Amino acid sequence: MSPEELRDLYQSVILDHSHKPRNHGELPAPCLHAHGDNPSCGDEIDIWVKLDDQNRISDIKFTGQGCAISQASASMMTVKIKGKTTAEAAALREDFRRIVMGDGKPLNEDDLGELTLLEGVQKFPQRVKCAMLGWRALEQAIEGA
Amino acid sequence: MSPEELRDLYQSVILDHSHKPRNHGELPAPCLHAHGDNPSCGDEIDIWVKLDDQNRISDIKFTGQGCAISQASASMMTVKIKGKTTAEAAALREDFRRIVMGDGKPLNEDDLGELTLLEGVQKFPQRVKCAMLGWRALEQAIEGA
Amino acid sequence: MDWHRLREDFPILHQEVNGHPLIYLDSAASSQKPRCVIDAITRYYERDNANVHRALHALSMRATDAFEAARRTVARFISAVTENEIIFTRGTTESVNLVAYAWCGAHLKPGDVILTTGMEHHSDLVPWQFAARSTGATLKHIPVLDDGSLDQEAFERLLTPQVKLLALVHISNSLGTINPVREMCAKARAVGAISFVDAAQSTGHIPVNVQEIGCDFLAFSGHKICAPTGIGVLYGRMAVLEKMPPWHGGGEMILNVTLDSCTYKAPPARFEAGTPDIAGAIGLASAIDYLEAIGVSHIEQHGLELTSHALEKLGCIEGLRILGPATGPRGSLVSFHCDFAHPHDIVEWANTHGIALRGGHHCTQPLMKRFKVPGSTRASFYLYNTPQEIDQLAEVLDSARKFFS
Amino acid sequence: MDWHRLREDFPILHQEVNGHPLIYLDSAASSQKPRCVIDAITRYYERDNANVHRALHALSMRATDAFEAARRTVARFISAVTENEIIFTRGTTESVNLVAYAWCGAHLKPGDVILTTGMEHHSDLVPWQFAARSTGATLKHIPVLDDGSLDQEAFERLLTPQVKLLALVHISNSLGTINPVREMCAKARAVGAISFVDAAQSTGHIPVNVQEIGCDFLAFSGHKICAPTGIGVLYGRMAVLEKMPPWHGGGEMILNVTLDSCTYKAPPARFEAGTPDIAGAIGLASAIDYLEAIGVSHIEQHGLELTSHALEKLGCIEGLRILGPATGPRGSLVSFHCDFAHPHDIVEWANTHGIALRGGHHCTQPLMKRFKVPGSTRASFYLYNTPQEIDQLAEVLDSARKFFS
Ligand SMILES: Cc1ncc(COP(=O)(O)O)c(C=O)c1O
Ligand SMILES: Cc1ncc(COP(=O)(O)O)c(C=O)c1O
Repeated sequence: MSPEELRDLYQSVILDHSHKPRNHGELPAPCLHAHGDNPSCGDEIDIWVKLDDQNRISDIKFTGQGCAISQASASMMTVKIKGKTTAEAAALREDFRRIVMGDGKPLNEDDLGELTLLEGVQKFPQRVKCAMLGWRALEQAIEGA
Repeated sequence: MSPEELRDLYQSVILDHSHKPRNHGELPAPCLHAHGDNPSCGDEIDIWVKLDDQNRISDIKFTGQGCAISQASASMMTVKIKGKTTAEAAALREDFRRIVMGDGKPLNEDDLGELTLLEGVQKFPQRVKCAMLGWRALEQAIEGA
Repeated sequence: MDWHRLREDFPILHQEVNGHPLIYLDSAASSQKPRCVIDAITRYYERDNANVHRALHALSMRATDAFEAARRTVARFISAVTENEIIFTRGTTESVNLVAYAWCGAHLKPGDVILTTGMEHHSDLVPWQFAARSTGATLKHIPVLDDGSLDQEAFERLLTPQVKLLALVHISNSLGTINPVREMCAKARAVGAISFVDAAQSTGHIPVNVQEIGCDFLAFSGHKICAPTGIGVLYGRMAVLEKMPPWHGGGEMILNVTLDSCTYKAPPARFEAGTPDIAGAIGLASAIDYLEAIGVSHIEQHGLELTSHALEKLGCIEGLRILGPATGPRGSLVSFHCDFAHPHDIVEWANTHGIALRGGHHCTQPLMKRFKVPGSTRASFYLYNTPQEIDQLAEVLDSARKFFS
Repeated sequence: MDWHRLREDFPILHQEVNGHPLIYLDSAASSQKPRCVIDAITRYYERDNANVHRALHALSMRATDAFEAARRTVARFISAVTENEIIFTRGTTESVNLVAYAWCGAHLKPGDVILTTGMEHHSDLVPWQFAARSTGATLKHIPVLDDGSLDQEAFERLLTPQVKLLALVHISNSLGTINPVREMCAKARAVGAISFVDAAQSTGHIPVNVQEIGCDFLAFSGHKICAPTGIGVLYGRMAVLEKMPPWHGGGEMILNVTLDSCTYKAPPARFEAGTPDIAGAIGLASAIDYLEAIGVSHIEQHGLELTSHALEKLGCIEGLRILGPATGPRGSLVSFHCDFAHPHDIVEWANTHGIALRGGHHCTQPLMKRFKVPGSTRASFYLYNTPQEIDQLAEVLDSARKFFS
């Protein structure tokens, strides 16, 4: 890893999200909830989601602890996902997975917006799980619905 | 090992004892008995001993199965030991141990007689246990008395 | 295949023993290692060594990648569905014990039957004795016929619905018998029993495919297939592994631990507590690559040729009786009894002539009793052996006959 | 001692990682191997490899002799009374499990107490949880004080006559605490309890003498003391081993086997079923010879110097809090928490600068909870590390602070 790649991984936007996570906290019941963790490194995310009657994510919050990547990624996800339908969220998730794993081009690159800043994770395969942790918890919360 | 050393190990006298073991068989009770084996190679010796009232070995027999060395050594031992006191047998045992292990000079080399033919075992350390098996069983039988 | 040139890959073979070129005929006990395997170990320690898992620094990532790649290599080698069905152990013995403790402990009760055979290696027998004793299950044995095969009629009779586990050796290390594991595992499955195959003598000698065999568990040892000592494999079908509790407790097999309890990871991690033999696994993968480059079916063919040559040559020696199947396919070993000398005297004699044989009960005492021999002498072959070596063996055995008679 | 020149013995250290010379500060997870150990393995496979025991041919005799000589080397190294008190295992984890299954299974009953501590590695905790669950015994824990030491008053309170086994770590892999094992084992003995010492982090770092410690069992891993992966040791006092039933069943641990039962050999064979990691044991002996040639007390001194240097340098970094004892002797490692970044971010940052650290719970989840940290970052040292490397570490940590704050 070069210092540039490391700086890419930890861009100021990402560090900003990790220091000041957006949508931090819990939602009152009734809502969807899931807990995700990476046993291998101890990162944890709890996610709370409210769906409206059109399957639109009307509200989302999270708490957690772990590395800058896992926490920033979850924070950025909540910002991006609020107001989207669950189908749109699933499409975003797949595109996001592609850019962090370097596994093919995203289908709708433009939609990703700020999330593309996490592309640097590609160079750090062992951090993919960190970047995906929030998204895994989101999927679990929605599928548990 | 050279062929000569091997021939030394398996001299004709030794092979003769292994093919035609002397004092082969069992003694009727009452008598002393012990079973000895080398679990690592499966050799077995059963030994029966009769002591008179002066602690003299008035009769001795053995059965067993195993390699030429273990069976010949037991056979040669029975021949040598018959009529000896248990103290004399213990002294012989120690001298025999010295020659098969190459561990110092025997105290009464002359007493050993034919048993010195097993000196070749020195060059085959893994066979020492075979040569000693009958003697171990004898000791056990007498100590058990 | 140039089998003579292949010998160049094995540094150990090029030495003299007691003034004679070494003829190593003890591969069923442990095989020799090709240069590439030795180099893989050296390279690992010189470049990549670190503890695996929780890997975030360069060396530990490289070590983890190589270790997990080794698992995939093993999975491909025996056709497991996923690499998560591959558990690294010290060897066949530990693999049997793992199942005997973890699976039997969780699934057996009094009245249940563990069915095994009269030709098992102690390592595939004693652990089942322990499991039977601790669970109250009964241990039964399929008898061995005079020709060294299993009594299939008795098997059918013994295979009642009480049988919960069938454990059997693929190729007998004492007789060379190749058991019909595929048919027998299928019959076991038909009564609802799971099956365990001891493939210590078959893996790396003949193609071993867990899908085709249809077993639930299969075990083998690295050191017998050109890999380092200290590493072996337990294959387990995922559906069975998932329901199996852990055995060894410790680091890396747990998810969450409090002072009083813990939760477990999914297989295979659940069954690999503590730091594994990382270099051993990497060496095993290198050995498998080596064997696959030659082709296991070529190795099988070579083994068959050596064995039939040995049966022919040794069969001519007066007073020498061969144990095990007289005809048909056979593992690459020949076990025999000599009426002119005890196995240890034969082995000693052979050693003086540079030939490494093994004599004794070969960890199959019940089988030796069955054949009423105190032990046998065994010559076992692998890819680096040649017909010329067997000719030498026959000559030396004949000289032993003359000497000892 | 020329510590800089000694680095030449370790081939792996002379490489660049991400454009920087490698600084390996993860020896508490696994140590690097000197050339002589790598060569011992190579030499074994190139000259002497064969299966051990029942040895009658030249290679198997040489392999057996080397393997049993390794046992004597280990016995001498930790001052066991006889080499028969040395059991070869895969590592510390397997050693703990052996005792947890074999000793606890035979000796514990409901009402009995296993006493351990709040700072155990999962490998010295989970097996006792299993043993407690299967025997009905209760598991209790000596609490850890804020300074990283054990609460000795609580220990005295907890040490009732119900305590049958005390299991404790010699040097904590997370805190660096050195526990007063000698005094604690003596107190355990006074109430009739046996003692188990997890010496994974102390062996090869400070002199370890089982007579002086007065423990009944002691365990360590080869891979942490310059030896190969896959080999470890369980020391057991003979009087205790003799009364302990076997655990793994299989070849080489039995005396006589029938189809339905078997009798066992004396220790250590009773506890070593199957083919052992022969090359691993030989590599371990070579590592011990290497460490002894340098002198373990010199290594201890070097470790103390490195650690106090690290405590001083790292102590100056703002927002970095050191876990474990602030003063007094300490294992050669420093664990810390940074308020400016998560351990994994620190480890990642260090790796980019060529430094190998470990971050996480270090297999001590309960201890992390005790100190209310999700994990820590750990720099651990061994004989090949230098003060200059620690200066580099301090610089890189300070740059991380600036970057992440
Ligand atoms: C058929 C069979 N099963 C099990 C074993 C035990 O293997 P290991 O000693 O490698 O655990 C052997 C090897 O001797 C064997 O031949
Ligand atoms: C204190 C302690 N105990 C036990 C272990 C487990 O050792 P291994 O993984 O070699 O079995 C370790 C190593 O991580 C340790 O540091």
